Amino acid sequence: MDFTLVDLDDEHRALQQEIRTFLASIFTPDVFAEEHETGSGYNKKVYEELGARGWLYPEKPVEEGGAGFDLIAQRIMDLELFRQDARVMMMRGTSSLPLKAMRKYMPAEVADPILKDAVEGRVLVCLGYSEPDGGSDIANAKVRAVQDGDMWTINGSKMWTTGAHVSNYTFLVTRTDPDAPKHKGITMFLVPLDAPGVTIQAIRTFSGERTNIVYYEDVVIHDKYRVGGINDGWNVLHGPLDEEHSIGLDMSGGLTDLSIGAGFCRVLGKAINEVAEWAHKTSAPDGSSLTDDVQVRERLGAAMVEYEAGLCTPGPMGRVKASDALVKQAAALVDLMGPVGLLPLHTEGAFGEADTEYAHRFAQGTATYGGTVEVFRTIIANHVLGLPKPNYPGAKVFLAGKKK
Amino acid sequence: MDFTLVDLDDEHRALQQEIRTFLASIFTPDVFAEEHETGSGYNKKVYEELGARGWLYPEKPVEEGGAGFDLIAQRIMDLELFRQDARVMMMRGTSSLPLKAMRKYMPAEVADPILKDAVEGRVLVCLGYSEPDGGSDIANAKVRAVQDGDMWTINGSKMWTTGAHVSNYTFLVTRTDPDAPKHKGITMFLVPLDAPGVTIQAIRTFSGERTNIVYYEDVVIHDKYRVGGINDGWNVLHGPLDEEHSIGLDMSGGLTDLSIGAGFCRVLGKAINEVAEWAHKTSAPDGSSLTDDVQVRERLGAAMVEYEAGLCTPGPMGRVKASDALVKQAAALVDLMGPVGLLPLHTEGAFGEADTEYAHRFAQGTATYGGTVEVFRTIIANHVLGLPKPNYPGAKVFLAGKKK
Amino acid sequence: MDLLELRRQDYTLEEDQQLLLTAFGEFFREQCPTSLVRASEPLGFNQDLWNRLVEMGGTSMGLPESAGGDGAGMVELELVAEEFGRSIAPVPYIEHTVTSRALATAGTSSVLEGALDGSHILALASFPVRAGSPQLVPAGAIANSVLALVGDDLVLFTVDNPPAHVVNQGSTPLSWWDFDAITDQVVIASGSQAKAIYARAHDERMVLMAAALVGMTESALAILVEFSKTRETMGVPIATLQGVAFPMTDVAIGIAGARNIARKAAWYLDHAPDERPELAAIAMVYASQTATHGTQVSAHLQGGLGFTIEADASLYFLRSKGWGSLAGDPQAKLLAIGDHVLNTVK
Amino acid sequence: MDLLELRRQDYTLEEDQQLLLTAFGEFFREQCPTSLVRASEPLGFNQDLWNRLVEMGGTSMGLPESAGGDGAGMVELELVAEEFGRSIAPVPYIEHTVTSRALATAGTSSVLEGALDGSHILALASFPVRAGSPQLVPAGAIANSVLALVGDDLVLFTVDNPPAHVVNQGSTPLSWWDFDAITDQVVIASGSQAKAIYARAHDERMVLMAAALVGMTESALAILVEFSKTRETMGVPIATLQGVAFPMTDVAIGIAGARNIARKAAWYLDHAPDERPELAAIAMVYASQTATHGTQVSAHLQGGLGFTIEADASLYFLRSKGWGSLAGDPQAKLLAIGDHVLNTVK
Repeated sequence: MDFTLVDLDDEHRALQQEIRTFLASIFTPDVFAEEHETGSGYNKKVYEELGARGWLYPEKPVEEGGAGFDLIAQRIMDLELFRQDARVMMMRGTSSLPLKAMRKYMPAEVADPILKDAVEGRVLVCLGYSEPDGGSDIANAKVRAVQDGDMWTINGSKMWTTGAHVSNYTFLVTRTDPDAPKHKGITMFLVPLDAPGVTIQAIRTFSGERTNIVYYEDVVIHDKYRVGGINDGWNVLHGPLDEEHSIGLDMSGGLTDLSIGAGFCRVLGKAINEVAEWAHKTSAPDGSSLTDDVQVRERLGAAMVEYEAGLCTPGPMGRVKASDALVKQAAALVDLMGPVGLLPLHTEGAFGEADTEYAHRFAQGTATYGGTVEVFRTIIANHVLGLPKPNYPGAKVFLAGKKK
Repeated sequence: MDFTLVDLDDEHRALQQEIRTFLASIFTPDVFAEEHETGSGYNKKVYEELGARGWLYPEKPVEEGGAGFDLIAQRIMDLELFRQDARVMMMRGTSSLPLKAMRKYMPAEVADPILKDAVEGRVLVCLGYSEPDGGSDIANAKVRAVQDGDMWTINGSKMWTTGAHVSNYTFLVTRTDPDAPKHKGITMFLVPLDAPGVTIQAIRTFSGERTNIVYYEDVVIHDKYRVGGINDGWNVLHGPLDEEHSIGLDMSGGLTDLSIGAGFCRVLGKAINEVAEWAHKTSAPDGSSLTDDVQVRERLGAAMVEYEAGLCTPGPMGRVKASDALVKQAAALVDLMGPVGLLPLHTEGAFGEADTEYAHRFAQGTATYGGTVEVFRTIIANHVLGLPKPNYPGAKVFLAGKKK
Repeated sequence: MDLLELRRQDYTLEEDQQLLLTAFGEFFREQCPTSLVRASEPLGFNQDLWNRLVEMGGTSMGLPESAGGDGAGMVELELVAEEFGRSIAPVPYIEHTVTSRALATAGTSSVLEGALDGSHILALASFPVRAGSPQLVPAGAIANSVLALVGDDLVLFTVDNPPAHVVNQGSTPLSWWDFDAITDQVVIASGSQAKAIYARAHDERMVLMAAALVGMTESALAILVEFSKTRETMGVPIATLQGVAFPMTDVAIGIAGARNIARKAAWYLDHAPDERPELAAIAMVYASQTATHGTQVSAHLQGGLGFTIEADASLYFLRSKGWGSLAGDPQAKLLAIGDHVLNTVK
Repeated sequence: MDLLELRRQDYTLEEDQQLLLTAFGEFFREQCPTSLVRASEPLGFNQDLWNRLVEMGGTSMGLPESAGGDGAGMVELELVAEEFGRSIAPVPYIEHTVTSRALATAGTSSVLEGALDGSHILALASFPVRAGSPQLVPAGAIANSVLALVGDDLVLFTVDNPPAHVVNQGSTPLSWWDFDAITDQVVIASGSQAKAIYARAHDERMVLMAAALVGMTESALAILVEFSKTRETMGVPIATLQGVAFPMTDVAIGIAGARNIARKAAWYLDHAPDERPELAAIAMVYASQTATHGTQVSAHLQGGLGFTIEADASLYFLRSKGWGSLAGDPQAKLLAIGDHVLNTVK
């Protein structure tokens, strides 16, 4: 076990300084203003500036357009990005999944130029997984792709295609054999979003994020955009999906988060810090200091316990725990602040950055992103506790079923 | 709406005085000592004394051995019994269910003498419903009853037959047609527990109550003990079971509890009162008074909110709410009292009657008695929210299914 | 507490109460669809709906006949508040009602005429006034007068133009009131009478807000129930999964209890205000817990959809705190409840 | 708090730590079946098991080599505590360990020899001594000496015969100690040193108790998991119902986090005691919540069976509070945690 502060050598210390200075120079006020306005989780300038230095995916080797960062350097970068507020970096994470599949399953002459642009920040790839009535049941995809010689014609619509409006391609789950068992009739494509017949419609969440419905009407693309074999989409998906769902055992010497829930905990941590600051700067109706208020101290303590629990719970279990903790504690902290806790950023009298008010809205999404907490509870029940699977009509193609 | 204190007329006031005095005379220390020792929920002297006055089932008309109490008089009796600690009255409630079925489905010449003895406190009837692997799934009964002329031979075993060791009869669910659909092959019997082949084995709960496993080995009884038609047991059961599950709409002008959960709330109420007394009589480690301790005041307040919620939630919903409230709040109150909260009645330094320590153990049973909270949640989901029923292999014979 | 009280607990509504409930239920359902709620954001006030509510008697019913009102009690006002909350109506029903009742109790007739016809909107300050610290006042952005406690005096502050609206999570007409700067101040009561009227107004606000949260949560649950019957996963309606059905059941359980407590608390305020002084706070605390949990469950179990502003679930979720917080921190109210328990065993 | 610390969070055990965990896991599994736990009720002490634990080095490992011990750290002691709790072993492992370590820190050698060979059992008073108010002391019914804070002094109270056992819900060797009446009192430290040693001992007790509660809850969950796979309702194993599977999942989630926090807190006590002073309390609070919930779920989801004294589920349920309460009221600990948060943003 090791929880020591990392003792940086001169090289890493210099890099940390360089990263900090550079990020401060590119994360200008207009970047935050734009993100606050659009909720796109993306900023052209930031991505291209980072990409130009190989810092968009710095863990990749230099020959792939990265910076060959070791684990310490990667951690430095992650923390410095968080210092700047990582919201605009969201699409980087989204793109990273299909990039791996493209490298593995597409012919190099098709994939390489796209990968180069993506790593350099000029191209984004979004995920065309869910459908309007599909829930987390990806293998239930109904979007049809029909082959005609070298070309495919795509029809249907996808829900929750976050970043479609700023992306160049979507990593699309299509149904190519309606007669085969659900998960054996799926093919993956990399669909250029500027193709005729593609319509993108905005959906806004109440945390201010933007996502999209994407309609595909007789969209014709070349077979070269196929990712992996025909009807082999389920296996192609495993790569990215497993990555999304099986973050668990630590091989990094404690330099990576225990789960994707750590990101949720940081949002809770900011709210906790804000409420603590608020308690210092605010006096009770009777004029006394809130830092002496037993109920203030108690609830900050309770929130801290849940923060720590979310941070220290590993893998899929941490993803569920952190979401539950954020949902419950953000609500409790809003209660504690009272009406001021209802005032969002940039409103008269809002406290600080209004991190608590934001956390309360943001929390709800964390229970759904990349699979609901119920999906993950099912995965934990089957794969951690080893409980028998319920025999639902569609259970076999359920996400939780794939690890059989 | 009406929440007024009942303004008793002279007659009721006199009755209240009479009941209070009489109960005080029969609930002698040895009654409590015996109950504490046996956990039988029964006391021979108390039952016979009450029965002799028609006060065991005072709501029944005089000609049936009751006292023809009106609703106010019944409420007076219930509250005065609670004042004495109603634990020993538990078997009265248990017996009351089969008595109704006997009157309705048995020939008078068989039923009447038994009913007379029961109402007068000389005979108890317990419930032979559950089986070792049966859960709440009564229609799954495996205990066999085979007819041979006027006689039936019974084989098998029943679990959770509370009061079997003090009862004269058990109201038994038997399987008489193994080939028919589960709930169409059931017959009810009133089995004399002194019949050869009946063996009663004690089970103790950690709340100090006693229940039993009852084994039936070639137990031969006369057909006159059959309650209702052959293979018609499911309908016979509805009477008592519906009563057990559908306490809801108030026809009593607010003189009856909103749900059986009210009884659980009284146990919580006693614990709350005890902790409040304890706070008055105890000083904190630093010598200050616990009544000034914000966390003491806060938790008493939180427990009071849950107590009120359990009391005010009607019907099956109240049964679930009250159990949840008791389970969670009893645990919280034990935490509050610290080690003293772990000391049971009659131990050195235990506080008062150790109501809190008892509540923590008793609470667990309330989540199971007469159908688990999960069974009731299912009933509420289907019958209050109108949600579709899951299609389980055995769902049709599930308790929750009976109200189709 | 006395566990042996021989007291009725009869929740049955009188016929006229049932009619009132039905009438206002229809009124809000017809006059206030969620499209109107959305159209009234972010201010959270719709003048036209307010005028119709005045016509319905929504502003006069709660005032004594002596003050030109209809003399309805808290029970009736609570029933209306349930329907008001069910439609999350963008009108200051609660603030205006409790404040005008407080003025009537104090015998202040000056602004009551305008209060009766809805032209003069009244609001209640949540905390005693402290020099140099402005307050966020519920309905303050549309209120002509705000009632506040200043030392031992109950003071009515009146302005020509209410302070600018502050956008907030619940889309209610919040605004900052700097009482020091307001010249039109009228003392309407002093000493113990002032404190009593102020405390009563807060109790009434808690009970009506509890009722509104109950109605709001019922709406949130209703849309989830419909969604769960039609939405399928793994080939079955999600309503058949206990992981979905049980949380919905727990919300329904919370609603049933919270409604009864709110109604019971209203009855006590009408008939026996000194016998259960903590009941209004209990109603508020439990309704707040029920709404926090219920609207969250409703939004979450509708999946990504429930997280979008297009979904009505978002309207209820954002108001569970956006309305609930306006009646004060629930946790803080536990102390007074606990003190009551401690007093009853003394 | 600093959310940007560049700190490792590596929970990987060293090989020797893994071996230690395995060795004590086997020891308790073989030497302490639940039949022995039952046979040791109500006192909750088994002399034979205690002797074997001494042979295993259970009493010496935590003492510095200078004091004749093996110099193990809190991390190692925490791992043993997990296995100790998993078998709910009727021996005073926690009380004896933290108290003997405190004596060693204070440089008291007098009773340490007896502590090393287990012949002289040590316990720790939960509260500072107040004249005229006896205390319930964990392991007090079998302890030869109890360490307690008296004013600014840390005092070791020794008796020939410990006070009589008080039967309690957790079947532990609780007894009332009337410190005023004890003549054999030795001051082992004073002033700030006394307070520091006392506070450290309590932190160590919280971390070891947290570990024990984690192990206990894992045992409770394990028997439920097996039950749920075989027990059927409505024709399916109850484990396939989300109403059963999800609560079990939440217990597993709680265990995974509580274990990591307890281990992390132990590491900080060994390597950086001043950097996260609130972590021991966090470990205790979260483990207590996890055990309260987990043992309740285990008993309840086994139906009536889980409510009987015959079922092992009852052993864990009764000890979740019976052991957990001995390290102090979890709610009260939140205050110190909150104060730490407030201090870090100052």
